Amino acid sequence: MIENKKAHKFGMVIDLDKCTGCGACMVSCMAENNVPFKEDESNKKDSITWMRVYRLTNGKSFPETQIAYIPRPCQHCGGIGDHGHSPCVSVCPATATDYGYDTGIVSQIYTRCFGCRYCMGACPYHARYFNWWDPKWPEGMENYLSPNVSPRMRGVVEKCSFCYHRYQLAREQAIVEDREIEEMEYQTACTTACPAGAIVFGDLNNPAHKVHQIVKPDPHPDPLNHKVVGKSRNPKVFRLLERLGTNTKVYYMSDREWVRKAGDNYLKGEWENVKTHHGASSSHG
Amino acid sequence: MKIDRRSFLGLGLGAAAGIALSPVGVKLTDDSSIWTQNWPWTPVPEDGEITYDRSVCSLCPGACGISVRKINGRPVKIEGLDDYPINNGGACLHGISGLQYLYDPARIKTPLKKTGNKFEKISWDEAIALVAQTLGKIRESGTPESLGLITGADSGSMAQLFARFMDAFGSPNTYTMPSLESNLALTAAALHGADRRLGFDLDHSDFILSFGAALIEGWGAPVACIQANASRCERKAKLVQVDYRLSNTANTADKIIAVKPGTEADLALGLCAVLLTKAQISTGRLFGDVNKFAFATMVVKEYTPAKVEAITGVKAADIEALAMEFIKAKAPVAVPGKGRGDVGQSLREFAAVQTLNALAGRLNKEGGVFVMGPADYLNFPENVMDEVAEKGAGKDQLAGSVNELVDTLEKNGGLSALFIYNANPCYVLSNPEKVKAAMDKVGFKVSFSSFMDETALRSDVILPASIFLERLEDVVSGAGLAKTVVGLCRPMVKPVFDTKHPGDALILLAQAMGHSIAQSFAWESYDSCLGEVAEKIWENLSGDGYVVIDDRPPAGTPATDFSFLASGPKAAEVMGEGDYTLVPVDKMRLAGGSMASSPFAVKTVSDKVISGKYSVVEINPATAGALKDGDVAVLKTAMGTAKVKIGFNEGIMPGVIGMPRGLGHAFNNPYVAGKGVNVNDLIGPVIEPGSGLDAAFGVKATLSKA
Amino acid sequence: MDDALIPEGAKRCGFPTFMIGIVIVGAVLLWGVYAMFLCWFKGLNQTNMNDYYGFALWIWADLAVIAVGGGAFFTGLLKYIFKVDELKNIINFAVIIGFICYSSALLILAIDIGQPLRGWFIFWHANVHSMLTEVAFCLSCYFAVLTIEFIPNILENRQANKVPFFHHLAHNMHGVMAVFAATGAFLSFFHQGSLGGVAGVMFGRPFAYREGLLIWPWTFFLFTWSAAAFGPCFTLLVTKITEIITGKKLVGDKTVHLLAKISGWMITTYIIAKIIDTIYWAWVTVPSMGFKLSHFYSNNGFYGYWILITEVILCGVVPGLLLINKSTRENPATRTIAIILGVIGVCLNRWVMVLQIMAVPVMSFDTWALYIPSWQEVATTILPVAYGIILIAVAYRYLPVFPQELELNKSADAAAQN
Amino acid sequence: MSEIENNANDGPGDGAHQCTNNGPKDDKGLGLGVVFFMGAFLICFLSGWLLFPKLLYSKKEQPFNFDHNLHAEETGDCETCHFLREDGTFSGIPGLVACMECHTDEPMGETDDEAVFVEEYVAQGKEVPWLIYAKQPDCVFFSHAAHTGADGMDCKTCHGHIGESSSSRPYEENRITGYSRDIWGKNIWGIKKNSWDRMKMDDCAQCHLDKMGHKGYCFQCHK
Amino acid sequence: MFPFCFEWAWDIGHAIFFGGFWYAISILGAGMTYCVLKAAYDTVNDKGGSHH
Repeated sequence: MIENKKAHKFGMVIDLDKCTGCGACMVSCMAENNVPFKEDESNKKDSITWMRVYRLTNGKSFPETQIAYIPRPCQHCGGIGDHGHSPCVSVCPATATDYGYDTGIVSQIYTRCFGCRYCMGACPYHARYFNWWDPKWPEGMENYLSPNVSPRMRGVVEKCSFCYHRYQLAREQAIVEDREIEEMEYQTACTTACPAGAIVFGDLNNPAHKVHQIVKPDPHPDPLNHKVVGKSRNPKVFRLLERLGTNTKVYYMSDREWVRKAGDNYLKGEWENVKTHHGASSSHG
Repeated sequence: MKIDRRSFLGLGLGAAAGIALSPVGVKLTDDSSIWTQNWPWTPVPEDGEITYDRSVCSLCPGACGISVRKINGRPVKIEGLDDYPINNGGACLHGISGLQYLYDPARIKTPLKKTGNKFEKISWDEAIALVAQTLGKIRESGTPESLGLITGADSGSMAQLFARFMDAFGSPNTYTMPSLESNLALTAAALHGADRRLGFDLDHSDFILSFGAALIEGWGAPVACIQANASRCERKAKLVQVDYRLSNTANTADKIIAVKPGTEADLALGLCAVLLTKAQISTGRLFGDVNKFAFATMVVKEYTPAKVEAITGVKAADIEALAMEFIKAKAPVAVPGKGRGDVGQSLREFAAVQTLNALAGRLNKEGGVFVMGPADYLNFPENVMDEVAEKGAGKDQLAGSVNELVDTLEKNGGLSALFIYNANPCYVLSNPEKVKAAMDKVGFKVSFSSFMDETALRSDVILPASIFLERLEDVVSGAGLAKTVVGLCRPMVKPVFDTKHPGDALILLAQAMGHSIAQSFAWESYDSCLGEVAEKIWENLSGDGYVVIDDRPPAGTPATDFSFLASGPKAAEVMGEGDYTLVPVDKMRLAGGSMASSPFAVKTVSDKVISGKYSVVEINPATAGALKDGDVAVLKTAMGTAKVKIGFNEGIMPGVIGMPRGLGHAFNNPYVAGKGVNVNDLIGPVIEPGSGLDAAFGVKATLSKA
Repeated sequence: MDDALIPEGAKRCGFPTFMIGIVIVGAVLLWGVYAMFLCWFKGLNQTNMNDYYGFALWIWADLAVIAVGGGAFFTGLLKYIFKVDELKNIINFAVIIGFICYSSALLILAIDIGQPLRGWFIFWHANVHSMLTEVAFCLSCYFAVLTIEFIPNILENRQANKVPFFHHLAHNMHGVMAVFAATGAFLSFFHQGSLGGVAGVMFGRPFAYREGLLIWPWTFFLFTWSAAAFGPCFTLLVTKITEIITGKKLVGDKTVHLLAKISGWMITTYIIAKIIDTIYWAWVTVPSMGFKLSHFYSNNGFYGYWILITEVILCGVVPGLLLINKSTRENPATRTIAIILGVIGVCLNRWVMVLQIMAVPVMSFDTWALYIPSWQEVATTILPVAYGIILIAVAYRYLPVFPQELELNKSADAAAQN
Repeated sequence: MSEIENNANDGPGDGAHQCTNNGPKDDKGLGLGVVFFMGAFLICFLSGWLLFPKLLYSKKEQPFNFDHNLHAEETGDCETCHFLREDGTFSGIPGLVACMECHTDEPMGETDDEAVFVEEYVAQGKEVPWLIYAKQPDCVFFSHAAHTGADGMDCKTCHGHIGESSSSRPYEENRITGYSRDIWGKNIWGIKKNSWDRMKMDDCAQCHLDKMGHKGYCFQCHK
Repeated sequence: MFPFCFEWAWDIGHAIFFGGFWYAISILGAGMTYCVLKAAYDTVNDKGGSHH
């Protein structure tokens, strides 16, 4: 009964002009998802932060310098043609990660994962993290752990789940009240934490949701690159590495052209074509 | 019967075949993998009923409303409280990681007494008796004024309770740690009269001129300011940032005015001069103001655009244009306070910026600056003061500010006992070595700290305080917010350790001391005390969790006294020699004041800020010389030497190097302490005459490859 | 002391000398075993791998030994299916080398995974779309094939062969070896290929990604081809080393020349395909994702164009040409140079396909990541080498590995006796 | 063929091979090997089947006996005690407070178990540490609301006739995994006859496949 | 890997993959079984040893 409804496609749009790089999303995520920490976390290559905020600059010198902070949760790729063939899901040898066609969320099952790390190699966003160490909390601190997210053991990969447990809880509530989930009932921890209100989360398939209204996802493949679907028809909105065909569900928004350009790789002269192209497929819409 | 090799072979093969044909192999393979899925050393959080409880965060002056998610009463997550008048559901990373403070390895778990160099556990009864006895002797000797108090906050019932104790004891020696709040109060006192607070109505301003204020990096009420900035973006209100490095605030600004560090006051005064000359602001318009003509004459003469250009490095034409843009805006406001605005500030600068607001007619206007009275909602019964108390309390303070107190103590001593509440002067103040030396001159130090921080480590007795999640308290908003909200911080969990509410500790202490002091503290507990003294608003406070005292512009225009600036105070000098000017940099992800960062917060910090055990200093590659990105270098200032890592940053003015504040803690929390250097170790205090503020915004430094 | 076990008529060094050698290499082996146990009991934090370098040194070693171990399947294919009878003189040794390589590869995989006790999930809960699943299945099956191919040789040990059942078993297995070899070739084709596919299917990694045929990226075919091409080089190299150490000629020139010739042609054809693939990748695949070739070879402290040129020209084209040319092939010095270059070339190719992939930044604001292995990784990577030396030493000493040994060393032995 | 005979007399050789070659002269040695083989086989085979399952599980008694039957008769259904909370989450085994809604400080009956309950738990305000037969591992998310609520499934489908039992059977815990034996099932091979004999992922998947046409996605049941 | 494994599906992907796998396994299994049985037979029937 629940399965038969139209599938959701949960996604996110992050306003990079509003993001202040304050880090509240990162911490909210860690606190929500029982992410462990260790004494020295300054080596960012082995520091587990499901939500990571990248800092990039326009490379100019003060006072012309500009910074953009790019919060990067798991991008929940739908893969080429959006058939659920995400870079990581397709390579996992033990089916420890799958693509939920009902939600568009890429799962990660820690008890199934045996730690081959192929998915990490396949993910260009570095959204996947390996538990190199056993998680360890200072004495007593394990008291704050949430039962809604299973703590991970050493030797497995973990990543952002779009706070799937919040969906599960919201769904249980909706079930007993015999109704559908409301937009605001299922929001990720990073979204609710963001003091700048830079993150908007919701169902990309639902025109009533704010995220849909901002992104205006194009239902048709991009005429320039058929691997790409769900491209935004909002000229200020872009995705990371869109041209690889990962078809992510995390969209970014900025007024600044150099920021939008930094979202992908372009050969000389290509950007000029691409930046004006957003409207091209809007005839469909 | 011959048992030979063949028999053993038979035995072995038989056993193997028998096992192979039984479920053992399959089951063990399966179960051993399931064992790895349920390792006993991986915690399994207990499940249960989910409830939400509301409270107020008092980690910083922001005073945000928080919602605490609990499982069977066990707190598991802190989030911003929706519809709370300060933070509207938002939260900052420090507040969200609040639960880490609850179980912090540096928590003080029982009352402690120092014997020799070691702390010894004692009971609460013993601890209270010990402190009461020592203080009793001081009173008996007739010098009650030799008890000092260093406290972090100036508002709310806890501050008043401590003040009441000092009064009842008979000492005027109460000192507040520098904060944005206290700096603004000092500014208001110099310009508008005593007992005033300043609030900046960023939410309604259409032109914010920030003099280095890190509006989205912890200035004032951090979440409220970040939200104000987000709404500013939506409203298309302009932000102009005067700064010498590309802070995140500068980054979000529409325009950056690059100034040499430490010359912000000169720029503000230059803008005032332009307003007085170009914008034809008649000094006569400033009704009731004191010394306005003297100020106008001085500023027009001394701060011509050309002169200001020479000082600040901002082009004269740009100064004029900025002034005109400011005055022409509908609701402009100028905001003082480099970084978070707590330490390294000068009254001259705060006053100059506030004067700009006054000249532009922005006092008590929507979108301007509110000159507000104290949040007057507490009614304490009259204090009972005996003769000793009257005499002692009537004496002069030992010093004008906590910085001056450190000086005085270090040189001459003067206090025989010291209370420290909500403050960590041995870390926060410039030149902590000197602070420690000054502390050592005090015979008996009582700390009410929750954590074994740098100052608690030097105390003689510790009466450990329950943290905000374990206690009831009224929390008043402040810190430059243009509204006054009293929130109720409620215990979310029973004290995890053998700690007490500092209010209860104080009441017990007062009662143990007997006599008039006990009469002044005749409450059963802090909780009953709060209910009584906050009776006026208690019903709403305990019901809604908060009371909005005021959120509209105060009526009328307050008078401004220009005497301080008219006297032509000089800018603080930068100490020492060197090619670079070292400035501390406030980062949102690192707590800078007496509260140390949480493990989560430290984890989020970039490797361009902390790298292993090193602090990374920002330097513009153009002035880095032979130093390369990532090099380990020796940083030398007049105050000290430190090993640091070099981090290239295009976004800092050439010749200026920035060092993150909030690192270099030295106490028992391996997740937070032992990382980087405390920038305060390298910057000497430069005490501003007239305000007692430590105006050292930076220090000259040299860098050489290690 | 162990004379009864040594093949009839063969001359071997004294047992004490032999044991001294074994003990020395055994010490290295134990060092590796110690590191292996550290990784198992303390976890992969013993390595310097990180979230950027999820695959590191020993995965390179894994791919490299599998590539060079390809000599076994290819020689077997030629000998049993294409009936190149001359190769019977080296097939035993090729199988032993293959056995060592594949057992090492499986061991490395068992150390490499974060949860060794769950390793069997790859079979039980197989995701058939993952190249790694294909690798695991085919690798284990092929290892079974190698074991089957190795067994007759073991049973030919002088003592074992006295047992009639063993004698018959060895004989019968020889009889149907063609079936096993065919199955082995089938399995090898897929796992060598899927190892190439592991990198080639990662469409999020433009450096690795290749277009291809159906579900197989071009790297799938290139890996199989290169393993077949360079595997015999490694067999010849190890044979040469064994000959030097034992001081004996073990394989006749005719066999060596034949295998070198086959290898040479395989290398040459492979390298042509590789060059075409590289050109197509550089000019078509990569630009379609917004990258220039130079992106992959600049702005970092290690990976420059040198690695591409070394792999393709110096260690690909050069050995190929040296081995197809009769005079250079039959000249021991140039032949040895060629086979050494070839082995380096294929190892370098695997290095690039494992490690450079991880180092190249993909997001425009990401940076190059380089990594230095920890001693535990180095030790566990050297472990198979030590194990291989010991196994070859034992096999050479006690098994009739080289059918031509007695014949080739008759005169020398006679001379020694005189 | 002298080789074989020599071998046979010398002793060493393969048991299996010798079995097929049982000449009367070496019957003794060979027979012994066979005896040892058979003996070891039988011992290991039987212990693998009979002893191992016993050793694998530890038996723990519940704190005191609980009469489900009696309670079910009193309350009329399962939901009175094992209810869904307002937010849709499942309350599981009732806590002391819930029990005290009916029970008082005084024993309600005269059984020893009632006395234990009152003296050891009610009087001391301690929760009863019940051992949960159906306890799933931490990685599992199971929505009772979705099954008993929306789908109207019967408790019995998964939990069997526990509501009709009048005594608590011992709780059996797998010593290696820590799982309750009810998860894997009583049968050592995990073979089941009734829908409630096992509570493994495969059982969930089977039912989902039957009812929904799909086994479901990982996150549906995992956290 | 087996039809009773959770991930098993009767689809083309599984058919090709496991078809190949079980095919190879059966060949190896059958081959080895043949060799062992034949060797046992040969041993009993005294045919060994004379071939070399």
